[in-house]
Amino acid sequence: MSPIVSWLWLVPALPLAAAAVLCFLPDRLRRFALPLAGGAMGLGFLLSCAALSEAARSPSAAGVHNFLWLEFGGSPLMLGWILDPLSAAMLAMVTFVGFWIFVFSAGYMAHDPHYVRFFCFLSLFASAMLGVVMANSLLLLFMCWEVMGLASYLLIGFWFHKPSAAAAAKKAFITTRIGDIGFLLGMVWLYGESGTLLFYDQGAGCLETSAIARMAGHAAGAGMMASTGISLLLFAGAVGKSGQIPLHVWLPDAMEGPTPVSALIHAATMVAAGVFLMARVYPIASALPPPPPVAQVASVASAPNAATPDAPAPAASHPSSLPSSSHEASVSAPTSVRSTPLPALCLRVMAWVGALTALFAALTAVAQTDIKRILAYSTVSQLGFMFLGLATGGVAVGMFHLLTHAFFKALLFLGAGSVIHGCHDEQDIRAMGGLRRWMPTTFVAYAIGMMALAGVPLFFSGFWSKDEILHAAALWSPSKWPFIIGVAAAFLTAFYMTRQMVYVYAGEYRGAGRGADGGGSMDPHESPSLMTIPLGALAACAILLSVLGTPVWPWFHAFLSGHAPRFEPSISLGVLVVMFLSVVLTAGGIGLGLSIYARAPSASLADEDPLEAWRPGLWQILRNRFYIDELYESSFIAWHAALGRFSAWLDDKVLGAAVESVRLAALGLAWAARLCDEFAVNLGFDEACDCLRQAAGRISRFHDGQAQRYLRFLALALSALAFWILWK
Amino acid sequence: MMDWIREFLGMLWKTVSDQPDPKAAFLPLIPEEWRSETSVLLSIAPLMMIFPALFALTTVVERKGLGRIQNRLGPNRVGPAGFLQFAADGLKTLTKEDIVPRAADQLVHFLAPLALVVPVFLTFSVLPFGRHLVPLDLESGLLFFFAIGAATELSVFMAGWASRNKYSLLGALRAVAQMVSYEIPLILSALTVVMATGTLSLPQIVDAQAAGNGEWLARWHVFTPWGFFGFALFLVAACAEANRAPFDLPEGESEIIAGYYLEYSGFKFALFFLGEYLGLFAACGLGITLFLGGWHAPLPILERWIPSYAWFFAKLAALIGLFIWVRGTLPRVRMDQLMNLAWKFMLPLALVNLLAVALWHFLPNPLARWAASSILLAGAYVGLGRALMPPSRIGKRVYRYAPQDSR
Amino acid sequence: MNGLTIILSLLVIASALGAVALRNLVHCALCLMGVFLGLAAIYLCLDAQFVGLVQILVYVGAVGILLVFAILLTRGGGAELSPFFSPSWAIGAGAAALLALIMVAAILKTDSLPAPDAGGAELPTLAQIGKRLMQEDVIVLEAMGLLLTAAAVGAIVLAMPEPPPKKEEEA
Amino acid sequence: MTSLQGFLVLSALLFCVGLGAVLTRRNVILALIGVELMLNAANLNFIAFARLGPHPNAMEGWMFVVFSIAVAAAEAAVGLALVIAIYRRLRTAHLDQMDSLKG
Repeated sequence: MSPIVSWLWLVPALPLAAAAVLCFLPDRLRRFALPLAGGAMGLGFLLSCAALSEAARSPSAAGVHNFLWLEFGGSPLMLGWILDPLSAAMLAMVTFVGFWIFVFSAGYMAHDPHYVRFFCFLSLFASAMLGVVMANSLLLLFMCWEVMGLASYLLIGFWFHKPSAAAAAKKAFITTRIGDIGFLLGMVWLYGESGTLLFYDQGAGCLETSAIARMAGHAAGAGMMASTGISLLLFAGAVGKSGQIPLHVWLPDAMEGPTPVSALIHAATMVAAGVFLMARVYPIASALPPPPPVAQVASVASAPNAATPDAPAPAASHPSSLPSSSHEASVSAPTSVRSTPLPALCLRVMAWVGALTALFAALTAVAQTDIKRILAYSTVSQLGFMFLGLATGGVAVGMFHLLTHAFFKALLFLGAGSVIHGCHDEQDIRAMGGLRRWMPTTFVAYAIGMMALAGVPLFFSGFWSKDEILHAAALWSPSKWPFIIGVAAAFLTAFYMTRQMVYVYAGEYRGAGRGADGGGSMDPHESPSLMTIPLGALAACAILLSVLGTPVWPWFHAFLSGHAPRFEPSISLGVLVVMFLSVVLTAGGIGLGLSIYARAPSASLADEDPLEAWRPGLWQILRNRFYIDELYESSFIAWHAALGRFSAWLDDKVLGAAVESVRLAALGLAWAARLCDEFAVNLGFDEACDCLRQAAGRISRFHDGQAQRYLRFLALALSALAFWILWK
Repeated sequence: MMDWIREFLGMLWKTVSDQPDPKAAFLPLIPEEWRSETSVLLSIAPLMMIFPALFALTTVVERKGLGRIQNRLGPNRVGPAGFLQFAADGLKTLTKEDIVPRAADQLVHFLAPLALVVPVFLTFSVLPFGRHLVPLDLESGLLFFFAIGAATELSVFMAGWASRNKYSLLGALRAVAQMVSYEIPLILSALTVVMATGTLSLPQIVDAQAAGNGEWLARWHVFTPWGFFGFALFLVAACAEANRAPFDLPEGESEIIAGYYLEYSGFKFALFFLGEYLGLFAACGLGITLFLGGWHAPLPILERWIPSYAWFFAKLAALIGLFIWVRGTLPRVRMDQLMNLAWKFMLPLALVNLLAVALWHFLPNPLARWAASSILLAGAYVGLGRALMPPSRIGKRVYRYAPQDSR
Repeated sequence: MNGLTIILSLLVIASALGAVALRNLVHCALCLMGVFLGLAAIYLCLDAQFVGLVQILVYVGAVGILLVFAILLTRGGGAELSPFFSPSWAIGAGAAALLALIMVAAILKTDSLPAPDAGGAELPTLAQIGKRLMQEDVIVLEAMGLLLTAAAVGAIVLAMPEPPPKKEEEA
Repeated sequence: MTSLQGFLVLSALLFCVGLGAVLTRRNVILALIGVELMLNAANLNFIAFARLGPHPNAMEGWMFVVFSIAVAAAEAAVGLALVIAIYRRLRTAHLDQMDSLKG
């Protein structure tokens, strides 16, 4: 184990320490907040780079450091951290993006009275996120996961004096809790199955072959293996955290928090933690039951196209291995492991959920007018893409999109923050316009981010990562529908981003008349360099990252799967087809967007959207996010409220009546007791007291306070005693 | 008869020449039934002669010494250079009228001087004056000394109360309070020597201070840190016990005229005077015994040529000279200063001194015990002194009423 | 009992009677000192040197002084005008005399007193007493020190002048 | 009469004289003087038995007297302080006037 592994704990510990210090930093020392938090992140980034180079040198050997946390009776509970390609890449991404977002925040939040608190929360969040990334124990991961949820809650509700922010924070917290119940149950089940929560522990970890085989071979009922159940429960947690259908409702509302928070937590890192979790537990999620005895295989294999989860298959986790195996549909040779490679149930669920979320969120984004909400739905959509990629193409595909998305979505959010800042806290894109002239730097950076997101070919990282996902989906054997849905979502992505660009940056400035109650110039202005430099850094990454994942030189895939990258000048036909398709899609989406919106840019705030004019009904549905919130409101929440009302009624009328009757009974008893007391006990007692007092009065005459008189009696008694003793 | 005279002279010679057991040859001549009484008488008589004579001499020397200090002549008329002044004074007091106030408590008024002088004479009986001159070798001689010394307080009270005079009573109460207060540091400082030597017997304490074999310097206790401090404390406390300046508040002529012997005259007054001085001598003798090596010479060689009692009386004379010097030099303290000095300064210092002597006893290394007890005592002295020093209010002189620019 | 101790005993009894019967409190206290000194002399005669000297040091030097101070502080120095025996004192005197009679009679009559040592037993030396105090009885000695300290502090607190009463109490 | 009996008689008489003082005198200080006399009588008993008993080399009697003297000193200090405090409050030192505890 290299020394960097044993020092890896410093990466989350530094932001944690910074948070602890910031917690007590008085406001007059606010100038030290950024150096503290940013310095901790910068140091963490340097350490992460060292770790990344270490991991890149030997990608196949994961460094693990486990230690005993506490013991329950006889069973030890171990925690630990891990340095493998996955965690190394995530560490570098989180620290890098985090660092630049910290810098950006210093400019964005400069005038906030709770500046120091903000950095304290941010550092706490960063520490928890880093902990999630490098955890080698599901328990440690869960703990950091929950701390992350707490930090998210605190930051969404950072402006808690706004009722909407407070409500959004609460909503985010509660909604993710629903998923976390699944996570917790899955974790407990996993512990019960494998006896450990460590991922890798020299062959004894729960992600290593023996435990996987055990779990995959253990039927849990309802036709599922234990591994399937566990991974589905863990996926529930991921759904909650990553805002997938049906738990996506909190993520758009979370935009009530400050924009750097949206960039860091609700675009780049925390929401991706769900994807990361599934990537981490991918061995469980993709585990298939062991092959049945050979004699049975022959009988089962005779039934073609039977969707038997018992059928063995190699872990088809790499796109490069897919083309060779995908078209060998049915083979009857009983000796080798041949059949339709139907993936594990969990992967199928993931693929469907991801694809549906991608399309649904993209549709919703089309009809939004809040700049951050559009980006939020876009995030949901892209997270769906990631799950789709993870399910169909394996860890590398999903994770690559996660990384590229982190950079360009952070860039987009920061750009949006810059725009909001420049437009004096205006968030409605209809009130913007023409900002290209006012904010050129922001415009360029935003455009790069937008093209990366939309998948403009060749130079932008988003193109390559999304292309891989589509490719993997196209080759997915169980169904072609996720691919089709993904294509539609990709098209819509290009469309709504174009719409947003046009609204914000083209045409004339439409916000001049709004909110001009205060004095001074209400013209938009470019943001300070403290905010534009992070934009530049992230934009550079959004472009440069594409180098790592092209089909020609798939360094990232090789890195994650643990072998040396090799140069592949020849690209297979399937890849080219999909690439061409996505170029067409992007061009179509952008072109459609331009043709609708750029030809006649809306001149005033009150103009209705062209799409609204075209199909008002559909527009209303999209605009109201398919009425999902309302659906929840009228179903779950209404049921809940009804249950609450029933409980209140029960408490008030049934239990309350019982209590009341007890009270009345007690009152009656007390009354009787008082009567007894007053007329039976007291009279007798008074009489006794009187007797006693009179007697005492008589006796007390002997007690006249004359000490010598007492002593004389004592002396006489002593004499008598002496006499009796001596002459008895 | 000739035997008697010869043996008596021989006894005197043995005493003077520092030989052991001077009475051994003389006592067998006495009839059996009178022998022990004679022995006692032979021991007491020199004390009864020598110390009153020393008192007489001291009065003259003190008056002359004070005169020199105050830049005047002092007594110079009676006898050669005025040295017979004491005889004139003695005759005067003997022939003066003995006045007893009518309201006084006659009996107590009469008993008070006796109650002072008798215990003071008793205290001399345990002091070792020379190598073989110990009138009463008690096992607990030191305790005897303090017990008898404590009885003098009662006589002072008796004198002050029996006179039926408010100045007398005030003086007596002041004196008693002062003596009770200073008895504590006195006893505690003497206790250090008891802790170091492990005995209450005064001759044994003196023996403990003899020079060891081949040592050129005697082991007086005053040569140790705790002994030095103890001796200083002892001297101050003894000075206060004897009601001498600067602690002579009970007499305070300017305030209460003469304190508790205001109403005494003639020979009773002379007895008080005698008692005070004898008390001082006894305290000095105890100090010499405890700290200054008793009758030992500072250098053991000298003991061979000069008799031991000469050393004792030389030290006594030196201490008396010191007290005369102090009386001529220091002004009288105030009552609160007196009490503060006793309870807040000397008592803690004496307790620390006990700690120091314990350290001295238990540390084997001579250097270490020197250093430890010195540092302890110096620290306590400096710390207590600083803590008790009243805040200094010395500033530039301000003329409140004179015009500032009276040029 | 030799002649000296008989004389001392008579002196002690006389002083004790004086201490309880004299009118003037200071005379009583001085007589009490006589008792203490006489007892100390008796102790010395009984070879109890240490105890005798401690008796003088503590009783005459400390308790006696305390007594006369207390007498003066309670204005008891002069002759008392009011009756100095409490009412119905005869009962008390009678009880004391009766007790004295019984006890003296019992002492003279009894024959169960232990026989004195035939002689030859070593009396404890001062060094032995010191070792005993510092080794076997050291706990008792420490307790005694604690008791004396507590008594001194308590006496100071008790005898301290009370603060002047507050205005509300006067009203 | 043996010498031990003589001292015991002296002790008994001393005790009863002290008791008489406590029982008859009005002044509190006299009562305290009586208490001291009684304590001294007890001490004399200890000394007499220790010296004239069968074991003159045992030290218990001596020890008892030493501690008893210390206790007596403490008793006298507290007792006299109480007397002074009471005198300050009641302006009297007479026992028959200190009767505020009467029933």
